[in-house]
Amino acid sequence: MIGFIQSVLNILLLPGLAFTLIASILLAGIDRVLVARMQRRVGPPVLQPLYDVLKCLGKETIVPRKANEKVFLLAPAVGLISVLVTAMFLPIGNVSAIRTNADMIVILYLLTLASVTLIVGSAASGSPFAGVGLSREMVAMISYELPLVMVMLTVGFVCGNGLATFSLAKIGAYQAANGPLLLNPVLWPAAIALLFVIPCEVGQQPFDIDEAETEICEGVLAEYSGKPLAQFKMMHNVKMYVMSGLFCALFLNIQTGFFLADILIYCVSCVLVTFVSMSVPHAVTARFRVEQVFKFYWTVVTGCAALSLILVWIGL
Amino acid sequence: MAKIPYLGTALTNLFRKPVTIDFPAGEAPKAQPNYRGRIAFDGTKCINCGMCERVCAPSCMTRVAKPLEGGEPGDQEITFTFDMTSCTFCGMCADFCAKKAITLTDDYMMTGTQPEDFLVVGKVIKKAPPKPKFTPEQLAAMKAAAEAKKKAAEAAKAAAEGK
Amino acid sequence: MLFDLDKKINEAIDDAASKSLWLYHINAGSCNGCDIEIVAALTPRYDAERLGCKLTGSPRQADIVLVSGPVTLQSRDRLIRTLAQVPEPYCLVTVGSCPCSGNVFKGSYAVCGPVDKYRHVDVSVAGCTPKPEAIMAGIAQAAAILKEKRKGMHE
Amino acid sequence: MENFPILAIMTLFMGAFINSLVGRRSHKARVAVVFTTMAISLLLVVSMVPAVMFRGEIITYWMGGWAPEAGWAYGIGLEVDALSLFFGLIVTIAVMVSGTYSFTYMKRDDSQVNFYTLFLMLAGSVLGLVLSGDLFNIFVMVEIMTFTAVALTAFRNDTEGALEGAFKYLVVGSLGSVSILTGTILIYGCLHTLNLAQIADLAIHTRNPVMVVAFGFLFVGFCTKAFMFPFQPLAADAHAVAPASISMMISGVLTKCGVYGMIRLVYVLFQNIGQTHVQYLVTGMGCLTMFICVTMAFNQHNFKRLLAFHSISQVGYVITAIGLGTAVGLGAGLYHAINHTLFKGLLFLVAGAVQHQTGTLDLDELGGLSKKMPKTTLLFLIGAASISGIPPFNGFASKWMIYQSIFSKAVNTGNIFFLLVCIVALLTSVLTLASFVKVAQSVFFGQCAVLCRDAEECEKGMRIPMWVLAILCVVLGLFPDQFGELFLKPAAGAAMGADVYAAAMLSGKAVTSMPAIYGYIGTWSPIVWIVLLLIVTAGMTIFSVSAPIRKPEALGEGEVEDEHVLPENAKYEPFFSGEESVHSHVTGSDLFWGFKENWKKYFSFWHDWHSGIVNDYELYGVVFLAAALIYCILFI
Repeated sequence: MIGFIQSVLNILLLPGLAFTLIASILLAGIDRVLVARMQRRVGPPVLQPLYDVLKCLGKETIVPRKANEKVFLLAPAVGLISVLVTAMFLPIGNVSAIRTNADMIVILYLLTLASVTLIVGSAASGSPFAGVGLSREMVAMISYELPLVMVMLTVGFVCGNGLATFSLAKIGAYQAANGPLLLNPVLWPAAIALLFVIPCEVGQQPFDIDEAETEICEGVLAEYSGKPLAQFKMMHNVKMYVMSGLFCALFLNIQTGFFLADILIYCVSCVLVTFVSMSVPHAVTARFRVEQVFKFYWTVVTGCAALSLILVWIGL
Repeated sequence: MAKIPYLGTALTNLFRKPVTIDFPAGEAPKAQPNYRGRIAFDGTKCINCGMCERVCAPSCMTRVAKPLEGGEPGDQEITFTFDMTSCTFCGMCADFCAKKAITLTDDYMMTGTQPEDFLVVGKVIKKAPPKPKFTPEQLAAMKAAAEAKKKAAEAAKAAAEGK
Repeated sequence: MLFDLDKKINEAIDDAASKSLWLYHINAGSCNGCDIEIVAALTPRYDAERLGCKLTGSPRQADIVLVSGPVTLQSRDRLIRTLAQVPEPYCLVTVGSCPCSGNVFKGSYAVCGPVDKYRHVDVSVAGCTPKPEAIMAGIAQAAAILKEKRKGMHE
Repeated sequence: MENFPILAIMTLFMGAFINSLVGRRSHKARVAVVFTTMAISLLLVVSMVPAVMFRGEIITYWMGGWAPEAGWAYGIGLEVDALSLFFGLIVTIAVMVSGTYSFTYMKRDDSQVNFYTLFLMLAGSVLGLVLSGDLFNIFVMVEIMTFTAVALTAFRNDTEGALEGAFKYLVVGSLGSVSILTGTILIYGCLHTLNLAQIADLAIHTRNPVMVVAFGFLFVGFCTKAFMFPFQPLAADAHAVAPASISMMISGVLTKCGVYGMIRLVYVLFQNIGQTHVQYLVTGMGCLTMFICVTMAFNQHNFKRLLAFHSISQVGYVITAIGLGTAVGLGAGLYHAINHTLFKGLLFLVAGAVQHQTGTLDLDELGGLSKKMPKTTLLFLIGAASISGIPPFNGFASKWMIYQSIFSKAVNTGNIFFLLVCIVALLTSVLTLASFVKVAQSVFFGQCAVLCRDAEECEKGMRIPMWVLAILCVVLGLFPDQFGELFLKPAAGAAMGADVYAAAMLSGKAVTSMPAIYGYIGTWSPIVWIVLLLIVTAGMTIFSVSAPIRKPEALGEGEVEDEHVLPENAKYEPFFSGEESVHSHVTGSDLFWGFKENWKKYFSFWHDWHSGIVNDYELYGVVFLAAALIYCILFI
């Protein structure tokens, strides 16, 4: 029974729901402040994402005439839930809300599900901007899915010592045994590849070709207002937290003895990953064109991922 | 990889003070010298010649003349209203005002919700011109007397030359 | 609801309504003087993001609609249509003197009068290109009005 | 229980002939005859399941009582082990569903009697092929199947390209039949027997080149029947013109016969799946087909042609999984085979419903059907979600098992070839998702096209079969472990245990052994349900906030959806950056510009390769036959 309560508490509070929501809002806020500071301006208050989401909740929801109303309103809810459930799988130290022995594949599919709900929602909104936006989102998905899978295979293969594992618990145990994987030079290209994948997966500035305000008027979210928009914005924030959490789980899983230190290290490393992978590109480069994103991911990033896969394969 | 542009400056900016002015919290910074902002109208200098109204492109100024209550019958109280929302702040009125009654201050904070917030109103008191000492009839009479005297003088001079 | 939780949530949302202002800019035939001033307000020196401002691409996500330009004949229908597509509660802020009165173009056959004819203007910022600080002051004023509007919605 | 197999096959054939007698009188008589025959055969096959599947027995039946004498099998035998019954189940379920669907779908066509006669003969021949234990009997059933399928493809000969598609299918299909026949003749020449069990016994010992050539011929023959790499344009042309229920039969059932033949050939007859070169051949073929067909499907303009290419690429998945040679791989392949029949059948029936209502299948002309046909849209979403492997549906479960089996095979053997196969498999699933997003956007969502203005929901008679398939898709997706235990393990065991198969046939009863398939991990533990519940309730409390949802009032009857809306009341018009919203539906063909831009050369090469000329396809077939034979001679 205690085990049951323990796992329910795990889900509800710590690595689960409450922690995810707070962490994702703070992480998104810190990201915006860092980008602002890099442009030498003061930047919004750290809780700005919370205000954005609350304000959107308060606004009126307009369902356009050409939209398919049920799918239009349901898609954001499914997207948010799928991303929140993904966050359940991420371990802090070695404690994670839900534990299966094939976490990575579930995470991969739930992230795909989140992108698919974004696509189906925008398809249902019946606006031409959304049509173009969803095709760009699909191209982005095709481009980052390949390197993401290769990195997961590499890490799974390294930590499996023999039989490849997809479970984050085993990866955590392996890293606890012989140091976080980031120190292992063979895996540096894989880490770089994952760092490149994160901004495109989340839809952050240089790669947010699906919600490009200037080109296609908020593309995918052109017709969204009010509560569905709040859910999509919240999904964007939680995805940012999930992807940096995934990087920490795969490469930076430092497990000290007691839990509080783990949490602190986890938060600091999440902020660091967000800074390196999302804030710096946002402040430094402009938005990519559609086929540039595709060409960039399938040549440079896949090259890095393949390099480390081959190195690991040869048995280094 | 090609050198990523601005990466160096971006990272060093992190540790430098942001350049943002703390305006909504602090007070607004002063505008540059001789900035053409809100119009200031000095009613005492104005002689109501109307040059500013003629020269104003968006015709943002209206003049209303009303007889002054307390003054003598001929006095006028002219109210100038400058509508800031239709002014282009070109400063033509200030240049052409002979008496330099209109000046453009450097107050640029012109926001408001009602139209009244944008009106600059000035009053000009115009004294009636002094009443002439003689009424027109008296003038006619005086003129007629002057003619008569001149004619009498010429008649006398003609008589004198005749002698 | 239990110990008036929904009242607390509504108060939090009213407060958030004045802290997260998404701007949507409509150029109703302006000479682009005010447009670059609006964008200048987002640059590091003035940084409207401190008030929570962010330029959005679609009117469906707008809280504050900035209109610049004297509503030319061509842009009249488009202005009305776009304003109809913005969800309540939102504020209309006119930037520069053209939208308020048509400035030097007043009375021309191609100018369809001030924006006030089509929808009540909440805040207007005068100046032929108002300075970015003036625009930010206008936005701050609009934020306060937005809070009242949002409170009015759920009373 | 003995003669259930022959009864099941005979009822279908007898039903075909009775229908041609009785069916002329009235539609009701026709429906009665056809439905009862299908129901009886389904019942017979299902009643065999407890014996064969759960207890592992093997039912053997000798036609005409010609039992084997002195170890030599003279007569034609039917042998039903778990593998045959598994495919038997697939066949009968698909036949049942597409039969009931075509009752309403074919109502407007004339000469329906011939349709149902051919349909029942197709069903009978396919069931016969799957249950038969004799190689020549398999060839006879293949012939009947091919000819009935060709006739049914060209059934609606008024549609443009129907006769041409059927002709192409006949010509290139006969190449496959000829190669199966030559293979059978060569084996008979060598081993003097046609009985599968006896061949299985003798084939291991006789290692002469004639057997290798026979293997090559049979391999190419079954590749043709499963429309593998060089033969996939065949399927695309045939599907695009066939009526929907027949397309479902072709893609759902005929391809499975090719897969069944491949499994029998490689696991039971020659038992040479152990050699890595055979694994390379089979997995390579599967991988090649998978990738090429999904990229070809990517820029199709016809709904059914796109579905056809997808069905071939999913069959490529199945063949890849089978080529691994491990029990897990075979189990995953079989699981994906039945899932593919279910969701592909569902998608074809949805395509049929769309064609039935709007009259066209061109992706560029359709649009916005979700408002007119909401139920069909929901069915389409279930089918599309299962084929692209979205979690709760069955596609996800079987694709996951396939990835795990490929990846563990790659790790165990340390062979880089299988790692590339795994990456190609994952990439193909993303491209499948991409093309179904394209179909969803251009057919169901987006703005309503001119053609779809007056389309309304299809009749209930068509929707019931679709709901049966959709429910099966969901059920199989939610309980993969239980399904694996009950069906996959015995089927894989039967395929792996060739000696048991031979012993049962020749010398009486034997029980199939159960290999260890570590199942897919059930994440549906109670904790997951609590999480979902809590998140939903949290969501509800947030939504209690008072913010109205404004919807345009529904159109009164008689009012038509007017394009020109005054600027004042444009609140519910889509945002068009101020302009009046004209009809501008983003169709499928101009999506994914970024992706196609980079791969221009690749796409144009394959576009020319599918030239549509029969002798090109025949040429590809013969070249492939030659290459396969050379490969077999060199390596096996």
